Amino acid sequence: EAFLVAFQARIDAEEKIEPNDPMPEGYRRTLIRQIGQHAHSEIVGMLPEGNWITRAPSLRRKAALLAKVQDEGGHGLYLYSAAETLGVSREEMTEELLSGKAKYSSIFNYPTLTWADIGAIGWLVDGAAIMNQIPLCRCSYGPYARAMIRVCKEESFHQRQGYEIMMTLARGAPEQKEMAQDALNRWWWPSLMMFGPHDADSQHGDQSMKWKIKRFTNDELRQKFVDATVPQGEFIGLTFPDPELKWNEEKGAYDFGAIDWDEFWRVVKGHGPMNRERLAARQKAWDDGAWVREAALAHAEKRKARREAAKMAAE
Amino acid sequence: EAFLVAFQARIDAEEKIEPNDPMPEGYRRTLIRQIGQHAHSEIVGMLPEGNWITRAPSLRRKAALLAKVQDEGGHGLYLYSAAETLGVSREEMTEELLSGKAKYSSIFNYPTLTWADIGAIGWLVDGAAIMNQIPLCRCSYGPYARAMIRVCKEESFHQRQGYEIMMTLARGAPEQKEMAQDALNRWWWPSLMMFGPHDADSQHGDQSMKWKIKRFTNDELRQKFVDATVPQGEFIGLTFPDPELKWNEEKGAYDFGAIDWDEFWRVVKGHGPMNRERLAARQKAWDDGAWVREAALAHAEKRKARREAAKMAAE
Amino acid sequence: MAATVSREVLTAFLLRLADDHLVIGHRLSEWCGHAPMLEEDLAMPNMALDLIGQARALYQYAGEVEGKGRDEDQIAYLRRERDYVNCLLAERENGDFAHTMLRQLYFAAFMQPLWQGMLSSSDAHLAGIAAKAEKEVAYHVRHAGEWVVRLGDGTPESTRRMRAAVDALAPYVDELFESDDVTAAIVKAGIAPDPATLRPSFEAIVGPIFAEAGLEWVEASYGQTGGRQGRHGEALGYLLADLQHMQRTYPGMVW
Amino acid sequence: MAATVSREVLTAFLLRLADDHLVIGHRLSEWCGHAPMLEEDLAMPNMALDLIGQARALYQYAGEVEGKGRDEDQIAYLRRERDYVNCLLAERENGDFAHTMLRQLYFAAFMQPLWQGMLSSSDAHLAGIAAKAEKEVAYHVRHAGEWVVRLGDGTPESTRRMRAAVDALAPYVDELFESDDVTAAIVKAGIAPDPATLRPSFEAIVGPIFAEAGLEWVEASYGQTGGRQGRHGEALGYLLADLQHMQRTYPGMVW
Repeated sequence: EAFLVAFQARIDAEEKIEPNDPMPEGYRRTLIRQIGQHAHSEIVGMLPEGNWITRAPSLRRKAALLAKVQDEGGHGLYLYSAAETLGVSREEMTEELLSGKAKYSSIFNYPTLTWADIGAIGWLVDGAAIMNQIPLCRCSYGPYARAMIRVCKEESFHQRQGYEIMMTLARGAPEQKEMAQDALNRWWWPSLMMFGPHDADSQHGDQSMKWKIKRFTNDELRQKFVDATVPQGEFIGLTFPDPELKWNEEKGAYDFGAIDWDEFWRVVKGHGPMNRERLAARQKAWDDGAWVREAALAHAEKRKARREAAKMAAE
Repeated sequence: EAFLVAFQARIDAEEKIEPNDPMPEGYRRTLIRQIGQHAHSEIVGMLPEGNWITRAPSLRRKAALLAKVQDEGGHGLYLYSAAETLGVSREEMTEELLSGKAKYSSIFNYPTLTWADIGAIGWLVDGAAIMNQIPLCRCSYGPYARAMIRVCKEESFHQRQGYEIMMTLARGAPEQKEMAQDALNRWWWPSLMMFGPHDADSQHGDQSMKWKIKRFTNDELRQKFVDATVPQGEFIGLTFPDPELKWNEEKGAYDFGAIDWDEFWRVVKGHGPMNRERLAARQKAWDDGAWVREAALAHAEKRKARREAAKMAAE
Repeated sequence: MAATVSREVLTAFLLRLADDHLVIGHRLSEWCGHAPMLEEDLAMPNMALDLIGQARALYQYAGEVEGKGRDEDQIAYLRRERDYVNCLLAERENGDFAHTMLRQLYFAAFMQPLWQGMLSSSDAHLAGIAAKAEKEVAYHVRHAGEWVVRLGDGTPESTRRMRAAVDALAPYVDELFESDDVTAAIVKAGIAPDPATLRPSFEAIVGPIFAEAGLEWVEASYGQTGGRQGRHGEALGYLLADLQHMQRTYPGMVW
Repeated sequence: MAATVSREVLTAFLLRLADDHLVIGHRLSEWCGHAPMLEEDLAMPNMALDLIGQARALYQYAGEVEGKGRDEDQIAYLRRERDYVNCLLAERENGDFAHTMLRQLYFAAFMQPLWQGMLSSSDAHLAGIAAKAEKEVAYHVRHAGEWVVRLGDGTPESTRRMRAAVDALAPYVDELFESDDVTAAIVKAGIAPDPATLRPSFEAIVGPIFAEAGLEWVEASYGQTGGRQGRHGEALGYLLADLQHMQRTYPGMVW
């Protein structure tokens, strides 16, 4: 129909769609799903990293980790706000997260076992996130694009910080180097899985590309990530846990081994090592906090009533 | 009246009073209070020691501490049973503990700050307890006397074990010796307070002596404890935190400094460092366990009903 | 004559068992002074004591077999988190009393046939450890089993909690029965039965208890695994921080 | 000219402040990812970050003053429990959100006049630390104070919890205002105000907040004390086991 054609024309002309603009229901739904998922990932992502705040090995690292986790909360906040412009409330999104209806990045269903995991998450997980997110700064939906600009700036700082942790470990004592290598071994494949299924198996890909919500396919982004990351790891003397990983001169990019999609789907479907615990932690925070949220609301209403009574009396 | 005279005659003849024997209400009340207090002390006493089970410095010490804490639970059990022979239920006693109506040994309102405190508790607190308890093995009330025989045997094992921990520390590295000395500094005066107020200020003393519930006064027992303990401490090279402590050749016993009775009464009245936490921990265990106790009861009733139904059917 | 195994393999096998016992014993001991009734304030440290005792026997023997002069405490306290090889079940947090008792039942129902199988171990030392442990584990099965029955068939509240425990622990059962090169070599040498063969015995213990408790068995769609390779949950690190605190803070001292 | 203080006295004073900030910052950071609402998942790490930052500045300076070549991490991580000299308030466990916010209000309302007093410290370095911290603590007073008002004057449930927090923390207030030889020397040298003189300022902050929250002040019959002599509660040991875990396990490494 004409509306869809006109809408697509705006997209093709690289115009930004804004909250009050008309938009196809599918576009709105796709964005709500994607932004919500992205926001949830930031929130759930606080847990594996938060796990090492009290045990950070130096005060400097403790402060940096606190700041990072705080940033993630902040990203969650911008993203929920961006989603709210599409007519969905933070409560609704939270309930979808807790009920398991909404997803979050599966990588956070792996545990952080050692301090090096904090480095690996910054380097690999934030690194992969940035690959996904940089193109989103040009996403057709204005509020999302603008939120991503701010997010990307901070994420790239986190990525450098994570890499610096890995470098410090890799150049440290043998136990530290071993810790760094072990973290890379455990986080490498899940990081590659962060880009989602192969393009051929991806259900949301084509339409999102057309609407310029996405600008690169999963496989394109994954390849970029591998190409950017492998030299970084090699530079600090770490080995990637993939015997098939090697530079392919011809294609000017790395070849790499097959991803274990069974594992991917198992974790997506809720059977990763930490799925239950992550949701349980968020559920507990939500339930334990109910009385606080209710009190804040009740207090705000009392204040308002008092102000109005005072105004009436003054009139 | 004649009954009281006859009762006192039995006591004076060193006859044991048994549960079904007639006894003055005051005798019964005094025993219930004292046995209950004693039982509660065993139960609350599990907390300061339990605090170091997960952090015990060696597996051997961990096992010994577990066994000790278990023994204390056992003592609590015998003592509650002894009190039950006087017509009070464990539930009633527990409620009196939790409401603050019944007391327990004030010494457990001090925190265990280091591993050496486990040694100090065994050596000093169990040592003081034994001084109190050995005469109770000849207490006029049979069930209490018999419970105490068993308790004393185990306590004296705990006392030796505690002393052995202190000896190991005192003969260990400088940090260990310092830890042992620090524990002695903190636990010495509270141990002396365990014997209660001076005889002149003691409210229950005389009648209890007459009824042979007690056989020595508070001050007599305290002196015995000091005389037994000081040489043990000196033998392992520790210093008692009392500049007035010295051997008095003439009286054949140690002189020692004045006890801070303000502190004693403050802790008795609920203002020691750990009073609130100890009761809160017991309250929480009791509340959290309510559904378990109810389930056990409900299950027992279901079983009984089923057995009876089966019997009826068989008849 | 049975095949023999290398020191390394036997040490690896012993450490798995020892870590299982240390870690689940640690968890049980966390209840100390906080149990729902006085009888359990006795029973739980009692079981913990058995478990720590079994762990000690296994660590001591592992130290001998390893031949590097490490004593029980050096092995128990001075490894890094990734070097602990306990099963994930053992490290699961206590949760409520239903959860703790079910965890104990599962572990005991796995260990009972394993200890029984080791009574006739080709390794005489291990057979000796098994002879003592086998009596102790029978009590654990009985005690934990009785509670699973009481709580499963108690009040609606206790039934709800018991079912939640069954659900929560379901993913941690399969790992107990895993076989690998280590267990294969141990089996071949007649040292211990193959864990994979113990499942029927486990079910023969747990099945009747569940039946009496009115509980339904929950099969996990995917079992969690990794403990034997030192890939643990996030809770183990905190457990180890407490466990190791003294030994790490005061290295090389005698206690 | 003001009297001067020995290295030992100034170090002792700095360590008290630094330990206060490290420990209460640690407690706040335990909330990370578990707050009642997303805004607090931002605000609590934010305050913790301020507190850890202040602790770092104080430890670094303490290390310089002490002159034994210890850096911030060696001082923060490598002392024994009895050597930590934080006030007991700082180490109290989080409890519920009301309890945490009230603890934070008390601490901030004590620190705000102390930092303000140190703005004109005879010790220029400390005055510099105070200049930054004084701005940060003003936010903590405001943020925690707003929550005390909201919860005190919110629902019956929140009022009940807030009152319980007031009751639970009452015994830990007086210790903040203790003076001793160390503070006397510090005052004499014009380095910082006497804690004992800060009580009116504390009350001027907390009083109006309590009034708005509808809370009554609870005077403890006996205040708890001992933190400045390293006599802590039982919870601090576990906090330190976590805090120190890495530094103790991997001694002497750079992170």
